Amino acid sequence: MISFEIPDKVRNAVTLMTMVGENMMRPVARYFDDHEHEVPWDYINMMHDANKQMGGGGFVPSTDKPKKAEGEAPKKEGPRVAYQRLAYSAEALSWGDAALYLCSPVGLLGAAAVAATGTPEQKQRFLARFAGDKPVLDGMALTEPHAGSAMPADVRTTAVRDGDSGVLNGEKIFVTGAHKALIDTQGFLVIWATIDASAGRAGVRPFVVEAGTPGCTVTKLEHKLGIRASDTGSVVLQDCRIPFDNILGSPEVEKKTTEGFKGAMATFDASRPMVAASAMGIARATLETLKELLAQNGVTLRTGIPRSRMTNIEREVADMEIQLRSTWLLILKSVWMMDEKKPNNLEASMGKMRAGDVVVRITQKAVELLGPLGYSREHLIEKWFRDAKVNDLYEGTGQINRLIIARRILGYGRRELA
Amino acid sequence: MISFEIPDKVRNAVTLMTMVGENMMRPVARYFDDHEHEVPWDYINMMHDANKQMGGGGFVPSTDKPKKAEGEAPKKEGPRVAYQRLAYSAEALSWGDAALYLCSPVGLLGAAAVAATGTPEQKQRFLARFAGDKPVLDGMALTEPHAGSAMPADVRTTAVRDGDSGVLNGEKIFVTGAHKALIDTQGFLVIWATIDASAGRAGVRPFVVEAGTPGCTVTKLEHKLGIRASDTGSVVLQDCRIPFDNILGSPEVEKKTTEGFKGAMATFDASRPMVAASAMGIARATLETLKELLAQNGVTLRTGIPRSRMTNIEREVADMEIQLRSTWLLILKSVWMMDEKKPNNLEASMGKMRAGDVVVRITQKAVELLGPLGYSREHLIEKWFRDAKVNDLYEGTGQINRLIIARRILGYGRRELA
Amino acid sequence: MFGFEPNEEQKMLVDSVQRYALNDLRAAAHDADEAGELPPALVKKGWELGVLQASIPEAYGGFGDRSAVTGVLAAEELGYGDLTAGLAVMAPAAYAIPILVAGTEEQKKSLLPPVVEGDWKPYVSAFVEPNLDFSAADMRTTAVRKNGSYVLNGVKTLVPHAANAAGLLVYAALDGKTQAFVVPPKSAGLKIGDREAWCGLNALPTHKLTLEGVTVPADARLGGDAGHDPQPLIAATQVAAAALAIGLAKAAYEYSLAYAKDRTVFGVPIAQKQSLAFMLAEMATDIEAIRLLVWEAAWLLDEGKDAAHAAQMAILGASDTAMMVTDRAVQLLGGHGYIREHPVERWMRNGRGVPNFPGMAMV
Amino acid sequence: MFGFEPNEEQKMLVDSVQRYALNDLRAAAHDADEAGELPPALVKKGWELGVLQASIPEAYGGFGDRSAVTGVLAAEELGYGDLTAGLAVMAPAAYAIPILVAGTEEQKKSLLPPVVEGDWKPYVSAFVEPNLDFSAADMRTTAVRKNGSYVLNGVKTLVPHAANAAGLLVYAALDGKTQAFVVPPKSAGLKIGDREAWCGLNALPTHKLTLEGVTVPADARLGGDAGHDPQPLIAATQVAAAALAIGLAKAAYEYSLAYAKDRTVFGVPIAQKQSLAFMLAEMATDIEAIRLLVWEAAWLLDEGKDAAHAAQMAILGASDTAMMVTDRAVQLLGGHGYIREHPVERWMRNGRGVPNFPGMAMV
Repeated sequence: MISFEIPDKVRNAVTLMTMVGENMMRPVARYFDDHEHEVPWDYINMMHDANKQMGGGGFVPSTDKPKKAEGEAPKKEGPRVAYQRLAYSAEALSWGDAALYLCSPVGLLGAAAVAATGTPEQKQRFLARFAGDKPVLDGMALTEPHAGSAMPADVRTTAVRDGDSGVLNGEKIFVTGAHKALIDTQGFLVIWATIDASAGRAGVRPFVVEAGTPGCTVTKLEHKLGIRASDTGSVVLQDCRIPFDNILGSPEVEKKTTEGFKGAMATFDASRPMVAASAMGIARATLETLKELLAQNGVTLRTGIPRSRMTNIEREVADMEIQLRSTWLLILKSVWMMDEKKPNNLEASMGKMRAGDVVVRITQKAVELLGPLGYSREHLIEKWFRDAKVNDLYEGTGQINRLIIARRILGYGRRELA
Repeated sequence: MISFEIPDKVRNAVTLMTMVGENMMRPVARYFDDHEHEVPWDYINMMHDANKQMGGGGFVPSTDKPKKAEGEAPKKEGPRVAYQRLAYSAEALSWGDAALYLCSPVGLLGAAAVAATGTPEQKQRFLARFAGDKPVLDGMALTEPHAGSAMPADVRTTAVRDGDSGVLNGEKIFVTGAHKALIDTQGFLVIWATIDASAGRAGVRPFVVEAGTPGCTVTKLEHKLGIRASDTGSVVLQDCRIPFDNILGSPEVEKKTTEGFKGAMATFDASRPMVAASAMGIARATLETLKELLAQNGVTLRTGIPRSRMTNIEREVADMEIQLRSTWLLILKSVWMMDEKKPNNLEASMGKMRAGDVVVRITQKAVELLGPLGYSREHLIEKWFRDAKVNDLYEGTGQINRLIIARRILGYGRRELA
Repeated sequence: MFGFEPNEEQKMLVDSVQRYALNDLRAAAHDADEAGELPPALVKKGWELGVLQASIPEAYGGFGDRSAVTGVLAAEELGYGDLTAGLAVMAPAAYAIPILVAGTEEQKKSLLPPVVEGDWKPYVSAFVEPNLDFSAADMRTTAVRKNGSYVLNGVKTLVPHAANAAGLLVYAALDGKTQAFVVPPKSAGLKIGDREAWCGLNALPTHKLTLEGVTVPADARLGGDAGHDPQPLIAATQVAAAALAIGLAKAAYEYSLAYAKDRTVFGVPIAQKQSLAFMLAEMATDIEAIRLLVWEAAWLLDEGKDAAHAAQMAILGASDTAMMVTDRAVQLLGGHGYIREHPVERWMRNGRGVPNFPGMAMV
Repeated sequence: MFGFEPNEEQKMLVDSVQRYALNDLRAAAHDADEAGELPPALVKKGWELGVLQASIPEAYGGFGDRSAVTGVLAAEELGYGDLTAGLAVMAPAAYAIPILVAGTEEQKKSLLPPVVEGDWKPYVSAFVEPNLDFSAADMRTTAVRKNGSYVLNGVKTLVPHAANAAGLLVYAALDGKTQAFVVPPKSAGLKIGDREAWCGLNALPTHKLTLEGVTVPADARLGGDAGHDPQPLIAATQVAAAALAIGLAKAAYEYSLAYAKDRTVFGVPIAQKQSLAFMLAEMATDIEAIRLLVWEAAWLLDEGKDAAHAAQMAILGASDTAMMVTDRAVQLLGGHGYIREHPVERWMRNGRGVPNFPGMAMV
């Protein structure tokens, strides 16, 4: 069926997250931009409490999430909308503030990886902590110093089996939230490492490394253009010993085959729409604020007129609306496919690529259209422009996503299209 | 010195060509678009007469062009502006009609190749005919059926030396003006062939094949989107025997070295600005007519206001003006470099690439901005849109030119960037 | 509940229209474009797929209920086959759907059966006007009440088959509000101009229509004395044109993708070049995203919600997509893209006109 | 005669400014941006290159004649080094050049020597206004004649060093026409706001300036009673900002090109990827083309011809180029582009502001 009716469950989440965004995030967004690396504990604690009150499962969908109180009747299962709700929540919180959103102790990219590819036992073990006493953050560590962008196939960090342990060695850079996951809270990172360097991409797997594990240190925090409330760290793994069954997925993933690699890669089909949704939140905040500032400054936006009668500003705003809505629908489709358990690899990459383009374009145009108001730190527009750009860079640049899409539609592998 | 003063000689040429464009080309432009493959003899004969009256040297610059009457005092040599005049002439005639311009019996791409790389003897032999009794057209044949676009390095047509003769075998497609050069007039084509198929690009050279040469036949005329007054033919060479010294250039070009190839390639540094200039003529015609049609329909274009106060149409027109002028200046610089005998390979490709982009964008936008008026065959706008697109395709697509520019600025060869 | 998949009934319809699009429309499009006319049997066969008939209830001669969503699914396939023929096949919808949506019971009863019963007949609408800033909500053609009648004055363009129309629906501004009127083709004061010539749409005869004091009775106004809200009609024709445009874009995308995989330079398919492969990736993504805008606007129409903004986004987005994608398709074919042997130049010519086509079809 | 090559004198100047740009400005830019201030010695050294002094005739304390072409050549190099510092070094030109161009003989004699003799001092201009549709030809700040004086009211923004200005040139609309007035920095009614914070330009202190009934004598108006044509001044400041922007774009282009050649993925430099190599090709071409627009506008100014349209094309084109090129430079660096260790994010932040910078420098 074709329908664009937002499910009630999702609508309620949006209402809640919008309240959080408006009241808890917008008022402090500028402060944490000005105070890079200061931890927004108020926001983190508030979100942790809210999450616990909502059942504590975190945001990440998992059919195996901690059970409700014993004896409670299982809820009648309606249509699955967990990923749809997740995307809407990421969007609404990023509408509040994308940098603070990345500090949410509710399960982000690391948790998404666990949820997408972990065994029931792993999901229980790693996701339960989001419902614990203290807030916990997570993250995903993929990029390494030698590689340009997130390239799973080019991982040099090694994981060597030693009995029941795995021993990790290597260095990760550009790890979003590394410090908060490993130092500020008792969280975890999903770290990509190769179980067989000679096997190329076929040997690459995700491992969970928990806070406090000896041999795992955060060595550097980056000073960034934007999303400054979120730390971006370097992580060095030196003989870092973890239980080997922290390798995410069923036992088969230990086989050094391309199939095992592909299974592990499914994590990106879940994480890309989250990143894309976050980008959309920034874009929507920018478009709404642009309209407000225009109205405050006496610029009227007429509707229902053809392009040939529009002003330049009207035309730019109309284009933004088209880009925003069409991209959001594309992302929605990709998470609907997740919920429906349909393969969504192509749609997830399309949504991520387009979201990166669109959020950059909308925020840059907004700065420009607003002249001195757009360029000034008196308003958040310039901050959103700085925050936005990361979405075209992290979790796969626009170019990487184009590559993925192109290979898919052409039926090509790395050999044909590099 | 930095100066943007148009030289008198060039200004006079523009005045003349504009008159031709206005009186001889615009009135029949639609007719010859509707009657594909009909030869515009009136235009051809008129241009031939005009050319003879101006000295008969054709448009192509050549310091070795046929001398004036004996005994006449040599003119004092001023600054060289021959290529600047050529570019302005191509622009002004294409402003009249780009399809008819391609039927000008004054020396076009084939003549440009002769002028750029021929020996004095060759220039005399091949260029003199433009001053003869009857009009003569010329062309250049590069593309072959197996290759996507004009790729000199991928030529399979062979030229085998047999005593003083060369014997050509192969097939060329998309030869602009093939029928007019070989069948309708006693003209010539510059045909690229390899003197050593095993040598790759190092063996590729330009040869002059004259009308009436046995073994050279025009086998097909294409039905095209635009520039319909100009024929586009396929040419089959079957044991086509020509004097071997029809190979363009000094004897060294016969050496099968990359140097020889590079020398021959210099022809493109002269021909690309001509193509780019022609594109600019279409773009300027479109922009001017767009403004006229807007004015006739009561749409006022204000000037001197910031973008934030512009209408959408004003902004589009302002952008067109920026694109048009900046691209034209870039082309002018590239021909000024030709006249100054400075290497202009990078600038020639930049001008061609940008001209292709700009003429396509301006003509497409004009069709759009004018609504039903732009789409209708009552005006020439839709024709110019169709004519324009060829400029992003022939004589090297936009992609090929990007490749050339990128190799240049990166210092890469084919090995590094393919 | 979100849903992004046509239901079974819609899938069956899409399949049958797609077969027609690929087997019949594609095969005929080149020659029709060159000859300047569509084979009548081709249009008849498309008509017999029953897309419009299935939108008209039995009470009015059809056999189903209108669904704009189903309509855009079908329209995309027609555009995928050949936009020109698609406009021809759908032309009667631009006459019938407004009557269905905005007509009085009596208008529906009397006007709809002749359209949907029997063969395709040129029931068409006169909507677009020959000014560059044409606006559906602010037309220059006027309707004035006079002695219980309406008097129409103005000029229309892009009226398909106007010279032999079986029925005409003319849009005009009545007190500044766009209203539709059923105008008998032989009305006094109605002048049919010569056949128009466009950049594309060569196979579809369209004409200028000049109305000089054309007088129609009061009940010729859709909705009778009360008239009708023009917005849902404007939205419905915008999404119809948008869906045709998406189909056209998809055709150009698929053709150029196949070409790029097939065509080799130096022994390597050109699709293996990042610059071309990335173009294709962007084309695919744009089509996918904008298609969803079109679906959403159609869904809003079916839900009876305000679709005005969504429909405008859909037609603007689909126009831009059609123009971008067809231009790139030509580019991907290189010199071959410029030759009329390949369909991409035709798709580019047709695609450039999309912003002007609302009013010519409806869902 | 066309000519596209600086003369010998210009080449020497360009060389020396470029050395300063690369050796001094580049080296200092990161720390200055983080600290929010430029080392005074840095600005002093730039001043001592004598770009402005060489534009002012000896009669007024300088040692040359103004050439806008020479000015844009120098400005490009300053922008190539660091746009923020470039604006600081050139700030006194925004005060002095208008006086030279539009001032009475007496104004030139009295006002210019203090500027160009001796060290850099914050002689600045107040031009931009804090409204989104600011227009140089239609300012909101007003000047009204009253009792042989002019009374100024309005708000200005982006006034560099306003807090310690040695001299101020304020633009205001007099009967709807933009005119410049020399305003003593300590005038009654002149309020200097707190230091402004922007997306970029962190190292340059700028302030809002509120004028509430600021009264200046009649001879404070440039050109005296007759006033002056504002267009050549507006054009001269537009081309100055445009030249700075081209320099900034060139810096970002060169840096990202070098990075792309150096950076390898799977052992291959990323510059060997068509998608990135083609980006660079387009960046290089845009810079080259738009630079020529800037040159032409400057040449028209020097020739005394109407440069209004050319200068507007130059600033619009250069703004767009700076924004496109710096965004792509960040993109070419991938994640590293987002880190403040590399200059490209700073260039992007500074580049985004270019449309607002006319008025802050002049050639």
